[in-house]
Amino acid sequence: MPTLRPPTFALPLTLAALMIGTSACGSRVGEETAASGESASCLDTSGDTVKIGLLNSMSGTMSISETTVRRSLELAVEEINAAGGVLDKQLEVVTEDGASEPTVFAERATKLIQSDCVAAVFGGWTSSSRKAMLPVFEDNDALLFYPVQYEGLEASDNIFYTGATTNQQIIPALDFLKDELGARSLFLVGSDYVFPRTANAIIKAYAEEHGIEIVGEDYEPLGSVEGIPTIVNRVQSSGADAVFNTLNGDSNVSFFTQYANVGLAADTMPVLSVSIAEEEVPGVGVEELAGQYTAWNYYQTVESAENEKFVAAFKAAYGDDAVTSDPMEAAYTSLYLWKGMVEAAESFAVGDVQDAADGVSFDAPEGSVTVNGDNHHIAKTALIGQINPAGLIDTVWSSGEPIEPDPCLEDYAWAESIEKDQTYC
Amino acid sequence: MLELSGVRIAYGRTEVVHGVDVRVPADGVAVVLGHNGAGKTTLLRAAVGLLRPRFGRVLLDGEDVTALRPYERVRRGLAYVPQGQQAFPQLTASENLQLVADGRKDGEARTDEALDLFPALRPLLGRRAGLLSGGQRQQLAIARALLTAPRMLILDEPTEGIQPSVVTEIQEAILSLTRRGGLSVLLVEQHVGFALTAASTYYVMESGRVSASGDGGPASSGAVRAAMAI
Amino acid sequence: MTANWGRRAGVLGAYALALALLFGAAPLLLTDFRLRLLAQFLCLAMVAVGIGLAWGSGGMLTLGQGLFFGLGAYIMAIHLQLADAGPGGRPAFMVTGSGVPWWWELFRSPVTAVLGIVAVPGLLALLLGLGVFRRRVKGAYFAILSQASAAAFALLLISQQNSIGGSNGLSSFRSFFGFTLADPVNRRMLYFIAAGVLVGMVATVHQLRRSRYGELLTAVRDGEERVRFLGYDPALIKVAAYALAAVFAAVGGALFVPIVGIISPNSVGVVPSIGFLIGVAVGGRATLLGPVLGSLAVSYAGSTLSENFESVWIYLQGLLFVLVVAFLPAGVGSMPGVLRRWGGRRDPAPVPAGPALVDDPGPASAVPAVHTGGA
Amino acid sequence: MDAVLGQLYAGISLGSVLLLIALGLVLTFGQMGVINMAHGEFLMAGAYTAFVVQQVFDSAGLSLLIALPLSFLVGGLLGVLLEVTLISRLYSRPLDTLLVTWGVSLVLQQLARDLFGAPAVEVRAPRWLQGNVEVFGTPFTTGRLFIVALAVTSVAVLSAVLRFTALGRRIRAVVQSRGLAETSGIDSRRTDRISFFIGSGLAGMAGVALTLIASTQPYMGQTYIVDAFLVVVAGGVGQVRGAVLAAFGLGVLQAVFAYSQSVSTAKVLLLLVVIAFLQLRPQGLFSVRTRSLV
Amino acid sequence: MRQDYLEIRGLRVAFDGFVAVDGVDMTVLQGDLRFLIGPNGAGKTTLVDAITGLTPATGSAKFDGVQLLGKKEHQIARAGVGRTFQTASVFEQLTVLQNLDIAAGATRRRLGLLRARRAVPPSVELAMETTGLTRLRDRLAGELAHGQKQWLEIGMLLVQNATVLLLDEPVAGMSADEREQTGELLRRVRRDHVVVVVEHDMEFLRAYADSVTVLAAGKKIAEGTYAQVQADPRVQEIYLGPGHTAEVS
Repeated sequence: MPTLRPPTFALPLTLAALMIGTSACGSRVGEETAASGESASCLDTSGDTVKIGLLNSMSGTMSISETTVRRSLELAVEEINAAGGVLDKQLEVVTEDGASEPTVFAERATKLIQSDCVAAVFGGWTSSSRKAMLPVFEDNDALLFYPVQYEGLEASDNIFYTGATTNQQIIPALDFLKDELGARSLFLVGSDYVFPRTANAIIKAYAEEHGIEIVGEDYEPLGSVEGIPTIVNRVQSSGADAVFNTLNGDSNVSFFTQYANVGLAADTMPVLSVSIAEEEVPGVGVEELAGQYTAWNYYQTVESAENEKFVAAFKAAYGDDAVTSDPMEAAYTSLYLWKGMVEAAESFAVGDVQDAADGVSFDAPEGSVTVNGDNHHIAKTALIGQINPAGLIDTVWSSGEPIEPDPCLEDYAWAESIEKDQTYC
Repeated sequence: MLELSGVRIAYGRTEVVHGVDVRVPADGVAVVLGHNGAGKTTLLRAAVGLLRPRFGRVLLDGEDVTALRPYERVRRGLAYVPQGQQAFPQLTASENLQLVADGRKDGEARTDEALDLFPALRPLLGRRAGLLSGGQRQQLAIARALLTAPRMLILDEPTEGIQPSVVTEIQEAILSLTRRGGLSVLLVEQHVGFALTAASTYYVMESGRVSASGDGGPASSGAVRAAMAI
Repeated sequence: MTANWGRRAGVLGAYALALALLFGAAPLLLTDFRLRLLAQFLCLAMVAVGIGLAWGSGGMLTLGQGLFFGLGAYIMAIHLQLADAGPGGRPAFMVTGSGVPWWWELFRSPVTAVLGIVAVPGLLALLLGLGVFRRRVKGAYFAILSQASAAAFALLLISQQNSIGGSNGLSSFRSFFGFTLADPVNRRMLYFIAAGVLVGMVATVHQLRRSRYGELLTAVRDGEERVRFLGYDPALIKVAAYALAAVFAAVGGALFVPIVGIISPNSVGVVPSIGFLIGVAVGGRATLLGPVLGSLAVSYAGSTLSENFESVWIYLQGLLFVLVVAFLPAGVGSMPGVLRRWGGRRDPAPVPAGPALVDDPGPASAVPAVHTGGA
Repeated sequence: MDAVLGQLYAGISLGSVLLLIALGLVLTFGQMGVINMAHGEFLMAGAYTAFVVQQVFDSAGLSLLIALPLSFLVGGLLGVLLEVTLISRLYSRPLDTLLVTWGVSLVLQQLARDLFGAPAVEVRAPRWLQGNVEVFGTPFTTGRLFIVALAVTSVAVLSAVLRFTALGRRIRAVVQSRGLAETSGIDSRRTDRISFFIGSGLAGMAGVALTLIASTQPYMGQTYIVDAFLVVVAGGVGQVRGAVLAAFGLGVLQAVFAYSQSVSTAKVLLLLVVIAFLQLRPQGLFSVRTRSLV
Repeated sequence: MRQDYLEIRGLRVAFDGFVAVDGVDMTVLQGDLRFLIGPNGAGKTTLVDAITGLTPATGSAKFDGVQLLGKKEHQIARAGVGRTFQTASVFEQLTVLQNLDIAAGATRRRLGLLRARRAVPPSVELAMETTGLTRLRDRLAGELAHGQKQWLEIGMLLVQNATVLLLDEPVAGMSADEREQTGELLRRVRRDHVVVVVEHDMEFLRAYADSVTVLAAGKKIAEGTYAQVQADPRVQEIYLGPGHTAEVS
């Protein structure tokens, strides 16, 4: 090709453009950001509706779990709207798909806040999706309600955590294993990601304090099953009193099948799982799971008027086969808690809602829950359950009363050795 | 038996056969002579269906087979022994034959018959074809072609590159086949003498065209040599 | 000569239009959110430019660009984390161990970070490429190997919870080389940088394509053996394009981090690596602008469609792959030509597939082993 | 309990799974050079076949026995459908088959999601495949023994078919020289189609086997596809014995890594070993001089 | 002027037990237009493959005192040995000019590659003239006629600065006119090149060969002028066929 030479001028042009770009730059670190305060919200409360955003993975690997959360969120919206809305405004839902990708969560969260101008966003499941959204909510000064138990050690002003933090799930579970089952040695099995790793760090600190021996620790890559026989071999030869299981998702199928097949059973070496809820039970296999333990704050079998209503409404909406589980209940609850906060603040503005949050409580299906204004978690009752042959979970132990959330484990002396996120703890 | 009419063949944009007519009469033997690169092999490949001519038709026993795939032509009685002693190298000699005999009621009988033609193959049946000598592979190739009970046999330089002792064997086998009747043969050959001994018709190709043609037999040797500029 | 002038004017015009759109219209017309999205797409388009070079011009189907994208992104993320943590500080996420790994310290300085973003993936590609191309591994083997390398990289990241955040990845960046990321003005600046870098990459590829090197690369794609007999070592020619594609991917990854705010193994494994290819295939792998435009279009379509119809996008993505690659291997731009051909006479090859009836391929190895579509 | 024996068994059982999945690819990739990324989804289809059969037949044992041949049929038919509609147009562009079939796999995954829902479904194992057999004090789980047996049987049957039957001869002939096969009266396209049917059918059957040890969900195929191709490539394309060796080699190696290092780094190490191996020996363990893709 | 020559001693190529070239000796001097003939399968192409590094071989093949066997293809090419292929293998997606320019460039400095071509190198200009392709310089090589492609390949060898030219059936498929032009072309280049032509075309051979080497079944069976070779009874028997012997003699 003869003498076309655009790049020779394109290059200087590009450089020039770059220089214009960088010279017109904004604030540097340390300077006060003029913009961040005012960019906060484009929320329009003039009409008789108010928008909220639901952001869950409707596609990709996480959609298995997150679609159920979406359903209970939608159920709560319907109920609230039917009962007159929030501050006399009907809720208008904007839904987005997080596609099981943290980057998509961040992108869609930005869209919900900046383009759709929602009053609050409800959703997220994996820690990575929450971590991806966190800066978005902080930078835009918006609100996220996150409905899943997680590894703790975080407390952003812009997130309300309505699932359990570690001292409402892991620590009660350990207490149960130690006191009720008399376990003196544990084997830790988990998927290889942040929640199991953090949970196990906490468990190890706890074990050291209480004279429990950790006889093994193994991680299976998320979504993989290839290492399961090795893990089960190790578990079997470890002679542990019990197994603490933080495996997530499909790895559980392989784990429990193999576990049962090599002859291990709940009465000889019980497994306590913190990521298996009612909706996962059929996929893993009721036969393999029956008799094993779980730790949550809610089960479908919880006996309360609120729960009866919740389960009935859910079944009415999604069929008799539909089951309810802890994250679904926490999501359902999160909407009511937001409603409570808004009504206490008599305002949809983020700052007002944050200020009014402390002490807001709700008679949730799991029992009464109360928002802690300092760390934005909620006080919840811990329940240890045992999986029954019908695939539901029966409560076998309860903390009796709601446990105050302590995401940074400040009240546990033995937890000092654990490294914590300096930003929040 | 076989008729190629107005056949033009191109590789990509380059036409290499420019309108060729070749006829093989029933029970006849036609030979195509010519230098390398003249388009002989290309023409044969079109005749068996490995190439599709750009224009022109291929008739087998009066039926237009231009659009048929090679195996369909084989089932209509066309057999082909390609250039270069080709066999399935990882299959044993016997598998090479059985492959074709499979599903034929007369498979066993025909295998025997073909092996009678090349008795040297019998002790080698268990050996992988890739390990046979060129001459043995060529015999195997002809035997394999005969198993399909052809009425029309196409041979592409059957004695090229084969040790002289075996050449004679193969030539004799071909001659015996042509004399048996019921089989028409199209032969590409560089050995003019042998070619003309076998042929009832000859064609000389040059640069993708037929430059001369006529009746076979040793008498036409002079004309052929002149046409081929030997 | 007039034809040349016409073409030259056309090219100039195209560049001018692109610059006007990128630097003028987009920042003026788009909201902050859309602009951020566009910036994100531009980063992905950088990967596509590289793939266009390696695959389109060079015939190397790289199914593992996530590896290089991830390397660039993680190096940038490590630098940003350290910068946020302040001198001697430790990033917030490292909750279950103590101390910062030594290799993090390499990227504490902005200079080494920027160098690392270019050098680490570049050198790795050089090593991998030389190993593979020297042994004349090509075609499907190369594709599968590169795919396996992306898979291994993603697994490695996931297994390193404490040093690089495991499956959570790295996120929550506050600043970018001293500029607060929360400030919309700085976000705009990021967009301009991404746009500028992308234009620079396109210009580089343009220059390469018309250079002697570009001709040589095409020659290697179409006849590697032949090039060898001309006295060149094709491995070197290929590895250069492969490494450059790796660097482009890495730079795209590095800019992706401050723009999107997170990098996690989800963005670097097998699936996203193949995802990078859709845009390139749709736009036309062997053209200059095809990969960029295709990538932008696919990103945009993915974002809008999945906003509205969740599962439809997956179907569409799958069908796009099928239809474009199977029926329009030269990209959507080739549609008119293909339609014309379909309208005309079609002559299917009589022997269905693959190898011809030649036992000794001999110089047939000089015939392209891989069909890469029209130029 | 003998830990070494236990680990060896773990390795062999993983090797069997890999082998079952890769065996089909040996045919399709080896014979036709088709890089079928949707192979994993045929596996998924096989697993869902088992699920559907179980809805009809109550007895888990009976339904497993019905599901095995049926899944072969389902996988095979899907394969033939793919071959006829798309792949047959792409034989001259092997790399493009990779991309096209990737697109197909996306569609099939989403289709499975829309048909069966995103959550994993339960496929119950029959009573006789639960529990274990003790050998030298080491429990050999019967479910995995069944998979080992199925893999060994499949290899044996496939090898026998390839070696001793007319179909096998045709398949091998087409692999070695397509043109020569055609002119020997073999319909090479039909042979391709049959190969594709068998190869894809094997994937479907592997899917049923997987339901015994892993979850049945729309994305299950993707988990294995890269590994399966590595097995085929490492074994030498088109080589059954190579695939057998590579699959068991990789399985045992994974078990060794998992035991000596940790499960989570085992996979990374394994992939790195394979990549390094293929750099040293790009033709794989075994190679024949055919027109392969190298 | 120093005379370059190609010297082959005891060259042997074996595949899987099959010996394709079996101990061939051959010396070709500059200025000697050498033809290599023999029936199909005689090992002609394999011999060329071995010299150019495509096939591993034992024995010796030296040019300019440099042992070629064991070197990689591109190193052999850089040592001054160039070849063409039976089926013209030019880069179809590139123009004539680009094809030649690439061939001329193996020894260019690396960084120079990154620039576009500003002017046509004189050697390329010359090669286009020599091969008569100047008019077609901007045509895609894929669009050329068969003969033109062959000339382009020869042109590529010329600009490649190869001193040894190994041509595999350069006139196959050419018309009489084209053959003649090719022959003249070869005559022109033989003066400063060592030229070996693998060819079947007897007429072409007779018209242009200075000397002929005959191979059969991997062995050299005769060597000499056309007349000498033609008169050799073994050549007549093996190459021209048994039926031929009587009439010619």
